[in-house]
Amino acid sequence: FERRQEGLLVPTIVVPLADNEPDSEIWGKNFPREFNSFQMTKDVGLRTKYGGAVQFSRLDRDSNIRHLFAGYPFSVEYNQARGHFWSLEDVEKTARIDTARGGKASFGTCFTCKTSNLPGLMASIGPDKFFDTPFEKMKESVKYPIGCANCHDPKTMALRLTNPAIRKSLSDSGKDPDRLPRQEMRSLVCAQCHCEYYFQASDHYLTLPWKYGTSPDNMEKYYDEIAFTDWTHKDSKTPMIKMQHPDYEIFVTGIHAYRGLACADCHMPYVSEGGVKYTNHHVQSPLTDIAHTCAVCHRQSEQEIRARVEIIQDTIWEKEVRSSQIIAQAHAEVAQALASGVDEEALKGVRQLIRKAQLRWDYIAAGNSMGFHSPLNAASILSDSIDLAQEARVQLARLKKAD
Amino acid sequence: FERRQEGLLVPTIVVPLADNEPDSEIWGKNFPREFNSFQMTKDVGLRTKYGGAVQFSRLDRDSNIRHLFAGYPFSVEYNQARGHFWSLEDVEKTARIDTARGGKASFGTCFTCKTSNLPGLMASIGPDKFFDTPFEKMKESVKYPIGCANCHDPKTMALRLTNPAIRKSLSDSGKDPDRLPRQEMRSLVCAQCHCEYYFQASDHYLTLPWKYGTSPDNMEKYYDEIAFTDWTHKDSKTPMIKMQHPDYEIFVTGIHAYRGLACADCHMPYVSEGGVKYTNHHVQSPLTDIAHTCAVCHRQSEQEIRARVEIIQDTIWEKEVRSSQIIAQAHAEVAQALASGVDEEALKGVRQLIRKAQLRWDYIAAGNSMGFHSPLNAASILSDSIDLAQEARVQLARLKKAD
Amino acid sequence: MQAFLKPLAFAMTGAFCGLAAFLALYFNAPSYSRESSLQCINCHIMRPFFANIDRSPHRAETCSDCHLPHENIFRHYAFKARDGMWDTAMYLTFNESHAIKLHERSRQVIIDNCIRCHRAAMSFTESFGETDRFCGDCHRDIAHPAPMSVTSTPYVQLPPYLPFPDFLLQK
Ligand code: HEC
Ligand code: HEC
Ligand code: HEC
Ligand code: HEC
Ligand code: HEC
Ligand code: HEC
Ligand code: HEC
Ligand code: HEC
Ligand code: HEC
Ligand code: HEC
Ligand code: HEC
Ligand code: HEC
Ligand code: HEC
Ligand code: HEC
Ligand SMILES: [Ca+2]
Ligand SMILES: [Ca+2]
Repeated sequence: FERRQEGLLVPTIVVPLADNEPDSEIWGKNFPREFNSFQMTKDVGLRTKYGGAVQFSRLDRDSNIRHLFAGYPFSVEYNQARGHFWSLEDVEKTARIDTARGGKASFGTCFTCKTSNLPGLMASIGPDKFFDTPFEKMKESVKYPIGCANCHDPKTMALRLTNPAIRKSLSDSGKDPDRLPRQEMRSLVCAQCHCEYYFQASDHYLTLPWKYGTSPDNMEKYYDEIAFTDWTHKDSKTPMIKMQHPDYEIFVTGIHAYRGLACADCHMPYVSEGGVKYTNHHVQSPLTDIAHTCAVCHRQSEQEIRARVEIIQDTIWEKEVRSSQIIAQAHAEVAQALASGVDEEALKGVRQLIRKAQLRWDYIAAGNSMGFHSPLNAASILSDSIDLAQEARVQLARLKKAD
Repeated sequence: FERRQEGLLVPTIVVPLADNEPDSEIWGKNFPREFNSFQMTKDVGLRTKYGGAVQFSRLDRDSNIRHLFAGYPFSVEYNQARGHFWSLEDVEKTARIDTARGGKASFGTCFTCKTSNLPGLMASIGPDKFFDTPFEKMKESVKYPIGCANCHDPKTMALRLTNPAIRKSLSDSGKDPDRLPRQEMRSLVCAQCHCEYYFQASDHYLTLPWKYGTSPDNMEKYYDEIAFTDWTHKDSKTPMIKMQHPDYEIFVTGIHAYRGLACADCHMPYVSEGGVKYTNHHVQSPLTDIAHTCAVCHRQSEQEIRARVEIIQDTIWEKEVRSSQIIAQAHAEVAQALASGVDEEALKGVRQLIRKAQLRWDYIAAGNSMGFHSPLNAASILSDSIDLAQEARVQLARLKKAD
Repeated sequence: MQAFLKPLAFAMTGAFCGLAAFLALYFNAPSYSRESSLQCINCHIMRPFFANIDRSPHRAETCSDCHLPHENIFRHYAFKARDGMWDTAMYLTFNESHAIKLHERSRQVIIDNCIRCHRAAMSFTESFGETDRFCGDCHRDIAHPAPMSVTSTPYVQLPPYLPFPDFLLQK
């Protein structure tokens, strides 16, 4: 009657798991609660003010984005992320790598963050081959979306890092990827994929630009040092950098990280079902389950907590759209200058400013949580991007005057 | 029978207090602890990274400020604030209202926030006369710096609002200044003076621009509606607005206000001396006494708390200086344009942008706590001021090209 | 037939008393009447709250010192019965929320108890209305610091469920 036995349950491994077992369903035999909650990432019902599992096109939400990515597949299709269940289908179906729909053919590297086959493939065919094989070819040996193998050691269920890119970055900075404190691992397992990356030109290796640090300035220093450019802007011919979801890099500068929280504290909270406690693997926007995520530390009403998050997000959204608007103007004004015969050499400085401005805008726009992970830092970076884009327009206006 | 009445000890007033008694020392006879701690605002020893009681010149800390206030007394002398004890001496000694040292003669209105004689004078000579009498004349009947009479009712020691400007703003917005919740009063007693204000041109009445609200946009809407200008900039001839310490207006947008804190929670915390706990009246930077101010709610180390505040303040300071730099450039570029014969009419739009940009910069620069009271809001307002100042420079550069 | 009835009745009552005694002991019934934290932590979701108190300046205080009214014996048990009923109902139907919220009536009981013990420190400032604010707004971590949920102290060692009331165990 006092549900005493509930407190004493220890997880037992019944069905033995092969090394790097890709099929999460087999893992689920041993851990039904984690597996069932994991399957719920299939649910695409809930939408919050700026996030949630509903897939909508980001190109429609802010029309400037199409101009900012002119000449790059992100201007063709770019959606808000959904649950992990859809990771494989979404990468295989996106127009971005479908030459028929204006995309650019890609390589096995895209699969690094989309499938639980990854650890197995890394062991079997090795990174060289995996990263170099064309995407369409690698498709054949990839069967499952993100799964237990991405984050867990089948023997001990301990968290482990299976993504080679983050393992390399960590060891480069003197850390042993297999011997990190548990609370750090509860963030790093997410950082495997929720990070800024680029494909090395030569061998398409997935690499993280973390050499000098994870702030926009430090990433820019690295990209400039290796003279890296993702694409040349169609209209302004500016050498551009594409930022992808630097969620971890932004999060570590926020108050929650400063006070010792990990991604899992809000995105994979403890829940008790029928008295048994386990980690909820339904990874989603925490605003859909405030009672389990925030109320544990913030004893205010759900309405009060949600309202405060939306005040933060509204402020960041307003700056994000204003920044993309100015950058779009800058690209257009350079294009006009080119049409009216301004010489290339003179535009070099203006283009540098546009490259810097868009890198910073994208760092926040591609980042998730609409600034909540680190509100002051997000506002400060967007303020820099507005400053740089306007500086470009001032110098351009002067240029036209001078000639 | 619930022995609750024991707790409702009414303060034993031993030495009777005359109505509006200006001399705090007499109040101190009844409340020695509060009075002794209040006297400690005399202490000018402690300096924190951006604040503290040490008086230093703000014109030296950011050299751009002199250009931003060209043609206005704030470019002559503008210091960091010190303890309440010095309020009277500092206003009487400042060059800003000393015509001999480049200041501009002022009125009794300056004394509204500098002396415990205020309630008495309001009762005796009344606001019309008080606000209209020249400063040098009113000096004779002002003897004490800020004191108990500014915030307390001598009969019940309850908090009360003695400043006519805030009483008027509150009643205009439908609130009764004498019947407000205690926790709100623990902020409003400070808001009496730590707020943006202006002198009404006609009768020098102290007035708060709160009609449409307390954000920079709302204050601007009010100032534009009454076509108010503090001064015309010496170089760019722009009609300027001077913001003064909108501490309350900024604070109410922050997370601490959102969670129900008042100024007194951090600036006048409880301290226990022996068995008795009382309100510490040594109003100062909370970073000089983290144990009593922050650590009650934030059980982290003092070092950790201070470091986080400084991360916030560094971010805001960097943006504040960048914004003042661009605004100074904009003023200079307009001055050059004037010298090279650009017609006045064309400059109207550019000047509007500079006025807007500097109003927002000043809203944060004149505000205290270097953004800590509301970090995201401060960064967002500074970002707008950078945006507007650069937009002014773009339009100006285009102007020169056109003629 | 009658001869058979008597021993049957006797056996029945014996079995019944034995069962009742066993149930009472198993459910630690005696503990429910007395003032000890052990009675509250019979329900395992109350254990994280005990874990924090056990490691706080209030380790000498029992749950009921703060959570039950102490004005008089009637109000004490009336409140306990009412609160207890609610909690038991929620508990048995697995309806407890992950981050349990305090009822308003319980908040006032807590304020009264804080003042009951800390009257000395409170004597002066209390008369200026500190009490209209919840002590826990500032003393956020004095009792159960965040993070606080039914699962927030997973492996903390707590006193075992005692099948026998402690007066039997005291050597
Ligand atoms: C303090 C709680 C907290 C922590 C810790 C946290 N997040 Fe978030 N996260 C949020 C909130 C709140 C949102 C906004 C959800 C929304 O707008 O609906 C969010 C949104 C997201 C989203 C977008 C979800 C969507 O709706 O599409 C992703 C992806 C994400 N976080 C990943 C991470 C990663 C990776 C980490 C660790 C590096 C992390 N989060 C740490 C609270 C947190
Ligand atoms: C380093 C890990 C990683 C790599 C490599 C990666 N992605 Fe993603 N991808 C993510 C994460 C994390 C999300 C969800 C977060 C978001 O969309 O903001 C995502 C989301 C997506 C989505 C759904 C949302 C959208 O953008 O429309 C698509 C489609 C996608 N990726 C395609 C690709 C393609 C194509 C490639 C190869 C060019 C690729 N991904 C490489 C991590 C990665
Ligand atoms: C995105 C990374 C990720 C994936 C994918 C993932 N897990 Fe986990 N898992 C975690 C984290 C983080 C924890 C918490 C670990 C901790 O707190 O020590 C966890 C904890 C667990 C635990 C420990 C008991 C508990 O609930 O706290 C089990 C068992 C588990 N996961 C099983 C699974 C299964 C089965 C799958 C596949 C259906 C899976 N995990 C997929 C990240 C993941
Ligand atoms: C193996 C790569 C990988 C790992 C590891 C990973 N993610 Fe993701 N995540 C993705 C991809 C890819 C998507 C986008 C799926 C889609 O839209 O197709 C995504 C989507 C999300 C979303 C959006 C879901 C929604 O409902 O909007 C959230 C939130 C999220 N991830 C958080 C996390 C957190 C927290 C962790 C660590 C506990 C984590 N992710 C670990 C690749 C990963
Ligand atoms: C494990 C504890 C914990 C969890 C879970 C948590 N927070 Fe926090 N939160 C903190 C701490 C600690 C602070 C810093 C202030 C303090 O020390 O009390 C904070 C600060 C905040 C702030 C004020 C700082 C700012 O950025 O404005 C907001 C808002 C906030 N949290 C919202 C949330 C939301 C929304 C969630 C759920 C998605 C959440 N928190 C989950 C512990 C937590
Ligand atoms: C959450 C705590 C907190 C609250 C509440 C708060 N402040 Fe502050 N205040 C600070 C901190 C921290 C500083 C920065 C001190 C420093 O930089 O040395 C500060 C600085 C100041 C300063 C400048 C002090 C100096 O060093 O010169 C003034 C004036 C001030 N606050 C007034 C107010 C007013 C008026 C209110 C209410 C409207 C208020 N504060 C509410 C924490 C707070
Ligand atoms: C509405 C209240 C109010 C009025 C009216 C007011 N002040 Fe102040 N004054 C303050 C506050 C609050 C501070 C401290 C905060 C700060 O300096 O940021 C201050 C600080 C000062 C200081 C010390 C710091 C400095 O700026 O050098 C001087 C000098 C001063 N005031 C002069 C004046 C003069 C001259 C006038 C009349 C033109 C005036 N004040 C009118 C509220 C007021
Ligand atoms: C800047 C405004 C201000 C001034 C000036 C001021 N007080 Fe206070 N005083 C307060 C605030 C705020 C409180 C807290 C009221 C509450 O919490 O109800 C307070 C509380 C008190 C109390 C209640 C007991 C306690 O300590 O909490 C006494 C007595 C008191 N003040 C005496 C004085 C005396 C004597 C002086 C002059 C030396 C003085 N005050 C000047 C703002 C002020
Ligand atoms: C009667 C007007 C008035 C009131 C009421 C008032 N202040 Fe001030 N305050 C001033 C003036 C004027 C100064 C600047 C004194 C100087 O530099 O000469 C000042 C200075 C300060 C400083 C800087 C002290 C230092 O050591 O750097 C702080 C902090 C401050 N006030 C906070 C508060 C708080 C909190 C309250 C309410 C509890 C409050 N003030 C109420 C007028 C006022
Ligand atoms: C009466 C309680 C209380 C006091 C006193 C207090 N805080 Fe807070 N603080 C909070 C609450 C509540 C939050 C919001 C997060 C939460 O709900 O835990 C918060 C959030 C914060 C945050 C995170 C939000 C942000 O802006 O980054 C910082 C930093 C912070 N406080 C610093 C301080 C400092 C410094 C002081 C002392 C000058 C202080 N606090 C005094 C209750 C308090
Ligand atoms: C029968 C199991 C059980 C026992 C024994 C028990 N509780 Fe609870 N308690 C619960 C449940 C279930 C809830 C959550 C009720 C809800 O979510 O509304 C709860 C909620 C509470 C709350 C918050 C809700 C409220 O009433 O304000 C307090 C405080 C509390 N318990 C204190 C105690 C104290 C003190 C004792 C010992 C006298 C105790 N509990 C004994 C199961 C129990
Ligand atoms: C020092 C006094 C004190 C003692 C002893 C105490 N509590 Fe509490 N309790 C509090 C306070 C204060 C709160 C409200 C915390 C808050 O809401 O910030 C609380 C809240 C709770 C809640 C509601 C959940 C929450 O976090 O608000 C539960 C359940 C609870 N206590 C159970 C217990 C149990 C069981 C015990 C005995 C192990 C106990 N308490 C002992 C002071 C105490
Ligand atoms: C049953 C009596 C009792 C009750 C009820 C009680 N306390 Fe205490 N409290 C004590 C005793 C005894 C101490 C001294 C413990 C020590 O100093 O080791 C103490 C210590 C404290 C301290 C100083 C310890 C520290 O960490 O600073 C604070 C603050 C405090 N109590 C606040 C509260 C609050 C708030 C409440 C109401 C939620 C409360 N108390 C309820 C008896 C009680
Ligand atoms: C405005 C915030 C605030 C509120 C509300 C508040 N306190 Fe305090 N209290 C404090 C501060 C700050 C201290 C620190 C005094 C010290 O450490 O010298 C304190 C100290 C104490 C102490 C002495 C602790 C020691 O170390 O000696 C006790 C006991 C106490 N409070 C009990 C209470 C009780 C009971 C209530 C509710 C009636 C309450 N407090 C409400 C801010 C508050
Ligand atoms: Ca990239
Ligand atoms: Ca003004």
